[in-house]
Amino acid sequence: MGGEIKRQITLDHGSGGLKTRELIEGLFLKRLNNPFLSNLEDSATLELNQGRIAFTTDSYVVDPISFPGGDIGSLSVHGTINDLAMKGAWPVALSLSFVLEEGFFFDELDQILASIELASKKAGVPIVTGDTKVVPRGKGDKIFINTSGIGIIPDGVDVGYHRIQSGDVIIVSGSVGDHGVTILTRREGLGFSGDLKSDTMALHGLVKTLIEELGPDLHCLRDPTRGGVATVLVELAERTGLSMEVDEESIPIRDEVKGATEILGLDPLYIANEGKLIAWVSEGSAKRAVEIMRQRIEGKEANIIGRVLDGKDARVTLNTIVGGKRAIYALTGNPLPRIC
Amino acid sequence: MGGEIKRQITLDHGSGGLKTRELIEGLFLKRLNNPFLSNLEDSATLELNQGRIAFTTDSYVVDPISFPGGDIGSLSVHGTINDLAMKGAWPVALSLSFVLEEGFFFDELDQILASIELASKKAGVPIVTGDTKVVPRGKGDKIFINTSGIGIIPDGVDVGYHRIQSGDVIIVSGSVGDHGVTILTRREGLGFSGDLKSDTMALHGLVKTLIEELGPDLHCLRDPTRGGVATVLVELAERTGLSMEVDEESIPIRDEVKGATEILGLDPLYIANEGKLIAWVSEGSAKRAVEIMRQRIEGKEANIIGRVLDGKDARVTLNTIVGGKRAIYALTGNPLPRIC
Amino acid sequence: MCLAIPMEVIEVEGEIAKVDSRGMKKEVRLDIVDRIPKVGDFVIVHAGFAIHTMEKEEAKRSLELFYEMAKYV
Amino acid sequence: MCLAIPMEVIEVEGEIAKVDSRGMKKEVRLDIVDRIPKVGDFVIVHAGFAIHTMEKEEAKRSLELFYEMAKYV
Amino acid sequence: MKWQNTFDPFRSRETVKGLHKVLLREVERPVRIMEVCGTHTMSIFQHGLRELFPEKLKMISGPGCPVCVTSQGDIDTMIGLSREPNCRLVSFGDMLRVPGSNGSLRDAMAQGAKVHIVYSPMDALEIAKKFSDDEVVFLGIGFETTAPSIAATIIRAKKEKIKNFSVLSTMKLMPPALHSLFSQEDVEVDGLLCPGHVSAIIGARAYVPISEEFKIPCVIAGFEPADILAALILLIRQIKNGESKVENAYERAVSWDGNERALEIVKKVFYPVDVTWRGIGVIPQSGLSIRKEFEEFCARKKLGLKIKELPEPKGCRCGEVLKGAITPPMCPLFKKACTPATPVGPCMVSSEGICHAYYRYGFADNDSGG
Amino acid sequence: MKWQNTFDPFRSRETVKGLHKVLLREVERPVRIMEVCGTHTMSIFQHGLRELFPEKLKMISGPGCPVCVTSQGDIDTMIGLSREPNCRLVSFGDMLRVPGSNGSLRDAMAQGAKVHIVYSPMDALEIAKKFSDDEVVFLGIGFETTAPSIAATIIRAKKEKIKNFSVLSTMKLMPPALHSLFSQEDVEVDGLLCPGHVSAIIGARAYVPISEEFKIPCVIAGFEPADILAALILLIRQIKNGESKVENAYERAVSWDGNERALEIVKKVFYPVDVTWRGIGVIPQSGLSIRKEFEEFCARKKLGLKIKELPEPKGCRCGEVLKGAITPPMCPLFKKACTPATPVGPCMVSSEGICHAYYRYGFADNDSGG
Ligand code: SF4
Ligand code: SF4
Ligand SMILES: [Mg+2]
Ligand SMILES: [Mg+2]
Ligand SMILES: [Mg+2]
Ligand SMILES: [Mg+2]
Ligand SMILES: [Mg+2]
Ligand SMILES: [Mg+2]
Ligand SMILES: [Mg+2]
Ligand SMILES: [Mg+2]
Ligand SMILES: [Mg+2]
Ligand SMILES: [Mg+2]
Repeated sequence: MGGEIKRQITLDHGSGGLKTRELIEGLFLKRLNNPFLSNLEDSATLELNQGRIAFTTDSYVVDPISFPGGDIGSLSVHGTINDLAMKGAWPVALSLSFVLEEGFFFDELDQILASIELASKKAGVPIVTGDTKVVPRGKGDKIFINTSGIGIIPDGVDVGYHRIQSGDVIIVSGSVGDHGVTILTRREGLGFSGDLKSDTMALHGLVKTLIEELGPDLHCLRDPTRGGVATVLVELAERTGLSMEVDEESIPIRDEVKGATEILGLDPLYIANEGKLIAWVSEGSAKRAVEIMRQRIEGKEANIIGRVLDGKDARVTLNTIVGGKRAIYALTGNPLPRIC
Repeated sequence: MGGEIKRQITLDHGSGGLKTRELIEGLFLKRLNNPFLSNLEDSATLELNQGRIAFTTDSYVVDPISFPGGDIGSLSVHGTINDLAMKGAWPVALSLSFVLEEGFFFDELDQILASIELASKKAGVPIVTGDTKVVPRGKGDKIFINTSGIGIIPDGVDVGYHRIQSGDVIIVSGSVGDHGVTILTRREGLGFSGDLKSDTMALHGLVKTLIEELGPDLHCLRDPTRGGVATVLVELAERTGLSMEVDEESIPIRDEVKGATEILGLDPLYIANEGKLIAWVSEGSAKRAVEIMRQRIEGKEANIIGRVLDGKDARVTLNTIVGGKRAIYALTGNPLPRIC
Repeated sequence: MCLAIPMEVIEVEGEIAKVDSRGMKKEVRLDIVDRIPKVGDFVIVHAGFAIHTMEKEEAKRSLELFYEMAKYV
Repeated sequence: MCLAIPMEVIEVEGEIAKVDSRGMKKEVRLDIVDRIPKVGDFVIVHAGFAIHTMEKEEAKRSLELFYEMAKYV
Repeated sequence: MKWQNTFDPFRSRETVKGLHKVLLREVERPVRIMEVCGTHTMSIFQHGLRELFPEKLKMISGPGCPVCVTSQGDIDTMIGLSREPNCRLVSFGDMLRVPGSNGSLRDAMAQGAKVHIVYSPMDALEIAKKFSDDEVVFLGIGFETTAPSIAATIIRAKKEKIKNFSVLSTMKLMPPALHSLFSQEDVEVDGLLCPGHVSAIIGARAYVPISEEFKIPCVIAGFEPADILAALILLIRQIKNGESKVENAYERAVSWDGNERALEIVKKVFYPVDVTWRGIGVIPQSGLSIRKEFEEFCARKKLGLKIKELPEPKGCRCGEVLKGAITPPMCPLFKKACTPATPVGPCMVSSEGICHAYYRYGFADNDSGG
Repeated sequence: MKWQNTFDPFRSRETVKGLHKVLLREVERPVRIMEVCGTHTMSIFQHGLRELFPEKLKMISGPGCPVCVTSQGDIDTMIGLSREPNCRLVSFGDMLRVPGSNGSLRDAMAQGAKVHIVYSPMDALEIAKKFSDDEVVFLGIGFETTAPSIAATIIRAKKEKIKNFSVLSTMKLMPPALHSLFSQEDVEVDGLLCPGHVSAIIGARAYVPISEEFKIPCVIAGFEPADILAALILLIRQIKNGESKVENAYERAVSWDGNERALEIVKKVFYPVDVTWRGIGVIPQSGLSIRKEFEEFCARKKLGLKIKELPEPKGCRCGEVLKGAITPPMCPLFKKACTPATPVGPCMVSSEGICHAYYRYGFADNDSGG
């Protein structure tokens, strides 16, 4: 039994009693303290100006919980901020709820909290309320995180699929597939190595600039997370009834992503991203939109990848590099590596 | 392999692809449809009037997931509504996020959704955004639910521990320990039976009435969930620095709760409630507060249980039935059945 | 030391009795009880086993004794 | 039928070669390859095994062949 | 509603008020009474009876919390066992947070130990059947009250030929402990409140040798407030009269001869051995070991466990507390290093442990235990 | 950056443009060319090459998707095996969603089956070591390309004396299948695009008997767009010239004699047997079974598996599709009852299945496959 004993979460840490308080005060508040949270009230009161607010939720169950470029903590902050930003909302507050597995290490939790702290500070979006539960060993998987978020939608801002129209230009803010391939190649057994990192990143700053600069010419925004770029395109084509086309050669894809997806027989267009957005912009503003994006770190590899067509058959066409065409369809289930 | 095959959740239902959509459209929307949710956008846009809003989150991991009086679904709606109500807020929107274990039955999920639907409709609080993840078998426990909530705090309403003062009367809205004992006695192995039901219930209607009728005489509200009545009292005594006392004989406790806690060597004051509140009310309004509560189903067994003392040593005293006194301390960890 | 609670017997079947305390019902084992109870008796239950059977009258008798004692002021 | 990708050999150690495709590195087994590769060769990798070793020149040659073919319009 | 009608009067204010008046009147000069049984300790604290006792009545808590008297070596053995890969422990809830020299069972669970909490030892057999690949070890703690149920469980295991079940017995016997306690110089007690449910098994008769040898009044008490007050009155009266006899104030549960059926079952499975009590040391013939006939269910033999007796945690004065030599607030660690969330000694962790009761229900930090 | 410089030109617009022009010019009258290999099917769809082909060139997809030709009986055996309590299956991702008569492996997982997805068969040995209480069965699907890696895995398992590992071989051989296919009346094909990686193992020579017996031009192709176009050009030219020889347009990977080392390893572990191909029926000597010397690793023998051949799902016309007799949109279930989310036949589930490719990449609902 030699060596230092690392402290671990026990069921008591989820009891709501002293052990829970010990955890919150000894660990969480050290990292996340702010006037809202230090109350330790179950709800946070927010003084908001009038106007519309956006409200979103996501649970994060990523495995492995830590990976090059981030961890489940930063992911859970960025993901929810991005969901708000995609509505044109300025994120103002996040909630944070943990389901911890009995036996999870304090050290690991603290690392994740550090990463949440950093992400929240960098983004300028406070976590204003939270919750912690512990489940017995074997009834969870180290840590699950839910973040919910509230954002304010500035007056006059209206982005959404209802504003997409024929002629709109489709822009992606950077390279595609980095997050999903990073996760995939870090799983046990595949034995990949390389310099690839998750792209996990908050995009509300980029969105704010786009809104300010493009005004009503910014029609719709989407973060291509689970299901990837392909799934987003298909979904919006179906929802708008409009056809769209994208050019394979204009889609930024890192070499490592190409390498891994070719080996595993996967299509990078179906791989998750966590720091990218797709924007539908009116034709006249498209070039400027790309320029604006490229001036910011979040969008420095932004590119026009396609356009909305006149056709009303809700199809998405990919113009392939070699000059061919094919349809893009929605993802069916989790992409699996294949050998044939 | 005879008999009908029940459909089960697979990993693909969490992929974000067609299988996920199938689940959402085939199951979730049937139950929960409303103009916000049918969008299937990641965030919901809420038109709010100006004013303060409350925002809360809770994850629900209760085992068993279904029990007399409710299930994890109704619990997750009521719990978050109650957290908002305890701030004096009128709940206007909930988020709903699932972490499902691979292999969880559609039927069971549908039952839980039905229960969420009912609870949400009865309470008049819509679920406006959601998320679903699936984790591999053995990495979760059937179903975890996170709900977050937003509520509007009417102008002039100010309830919170900062308003508790000496002389305040402490009121409980009904019998204590029903939920926790129901859960405990339904766990495998204990082999209890009886008519006890969880008290899971939304309390915002009751709170609204109290706010309207009592105005500023309503000082503070708390829902004694994990940790029970005792933990809430100790916490607020510590936070206010004021001493409080409660009278054992005035605390409504059902016979079955007494029976089970005596057998298992537990103290009902430490057992979780899910449809009860504790109110601190100025002395002059206390009797009226109880009358108002008793007129509503949520408070029909309301009772004055104690008072805030002049003492500033932050102690909570229990006046026992037999005429003795003892201190009440905060819960340490999960209450465990004992034999000695 | 040894938490044990009197419970009323509502059913007896072989080595098992169904017992009740304040409406909370439970099955307990009769392996070690001094005398197999009949329905309506109380048993003192410890760790899932009845350890003692008492007739209703006995409980009343001890209460009367205490009342008696209290009079001797 | 049989997804296989050419990868460049960057290390050889016993039955294992470290290979690279577009910066993504992997270890592959050499149990069944026709000829043990040397660093700088390409191997065609299927299901974690190298199934064929090709010298750099071979890849170029087939490309040149296609260029040649394309001229014959 | 019969149950309530029958038993609620034992804890009603009316019943208690009358007995309380008598008690106040009877206590004329300082007396020290030991309640041996942890369930008595709990009941006294929980019902706030300490507030009702006259100042001159000083209650001392004896070694009657089975968790509290379990030796450090036994605790470490249990926790060590929980860390064995193919071991699955079954325990009463009481043992879960007891600190070994290297964490508690609760901590071991977080590290991967498989521990089930049950209300009845018989539940362990179901667990053994369900997890047939594991050795399922029941942690047999308790006194005479619990021993018969564990014996019955072992007999049933034998009948059902369950191969992967065993019991780690640390069970203890009350009369030898009382004998040892009262033989010590530093124990000053005027009367003994005898444990109700132990007595239901061993009978009132079992206290006669003690009352005679040590000239100490003994009254057996139930656990309701009225039971305790009545028994205290009887004790005070004996003390005043210079008597030292055995009286039974819990006749509804305790007979003169005890539960002979249960005693026989215990005798069939166990035999008495010398064992270590925390803070007290080895007491001859005060523990129960499993007989040869049932040794296939003896975890010590089956798993070749060697109990290494270890020094008790530094600074913990449980030993003195258990003998009634000091009250918990007199321990320098009390409420400082030692709290229910971070217990140093087992008296702080068991909910019927005296330090825990003082912490949880007591008012004054320096309560001298009056 | 060498990799990209070397291989990206095979898929660059410039390279393809030139070959495309040649192909357009060469195709003068209608031709039907079969690409046997599913990876060719995938590549053609993925790169949008079908849009580039001249109308007169009709591509037919042959039985070269190992998942698609696995018989219903074999699939049900795999899924049945996954439901055995002490069985742990290891599979390539491809098999996961294939519908058996009673759900897929994915469904069985939800019901509690233990299934691991791997990229290499060798990974199964690590899993066997980790879960030593379970029988770890690798689902050996594939053609000649995959067989050597599975053979090498079995050899290693024997060397490492792994006792809880076995392989359920449903591996198949291409030349007997082609022979059987071209012997059938309803198969009308003018030329054969031969599978690149199977040929890397078996060598170009293996197609000589077929080209000679059936007078059919054979060209071995790689998987890049340029490879495929070049091979098609060579095929068209043979057809025009009335030739029927074997040409190798994938010389960088395929030699005349193939990978003799791999072939020997396969021969050491496996021997050819008659097996059932979905939609085609039993083809003599077209499958691989594990030799007696390695029979401890043969799941069929070790676990006493009896494969019950079952009728294929009602309405599914995979058989005809696999022979090139119809295109997927001609199946009445296509895009209706049968979609990738609810596949009826394996051709819809495997990502290199032809029905799946038509569904996923095709434009017209009634695309006749041109
Ligand atoms: S307070 Fe703690 S350390 Fe002191 S005697 Fe009690 S249990 Fe031991
Ligand atoms: S579309 Fe479906 S049912 Fe029809 S042949 Fe293809 S796989 Fe079979
Ligand atoms: Mg909350
Ligand atoms: Mg996880
Ligand atoms: Mg999201
Ligand atoms: Mg999103
Ligand atoms: Mg909470
Ligand atoms: Mg969201
Ligand atoms: Mg649960
Ligand atoms: Mg709550
Ligand atoms: Mg609350
Ligand atoms: Mg989401």
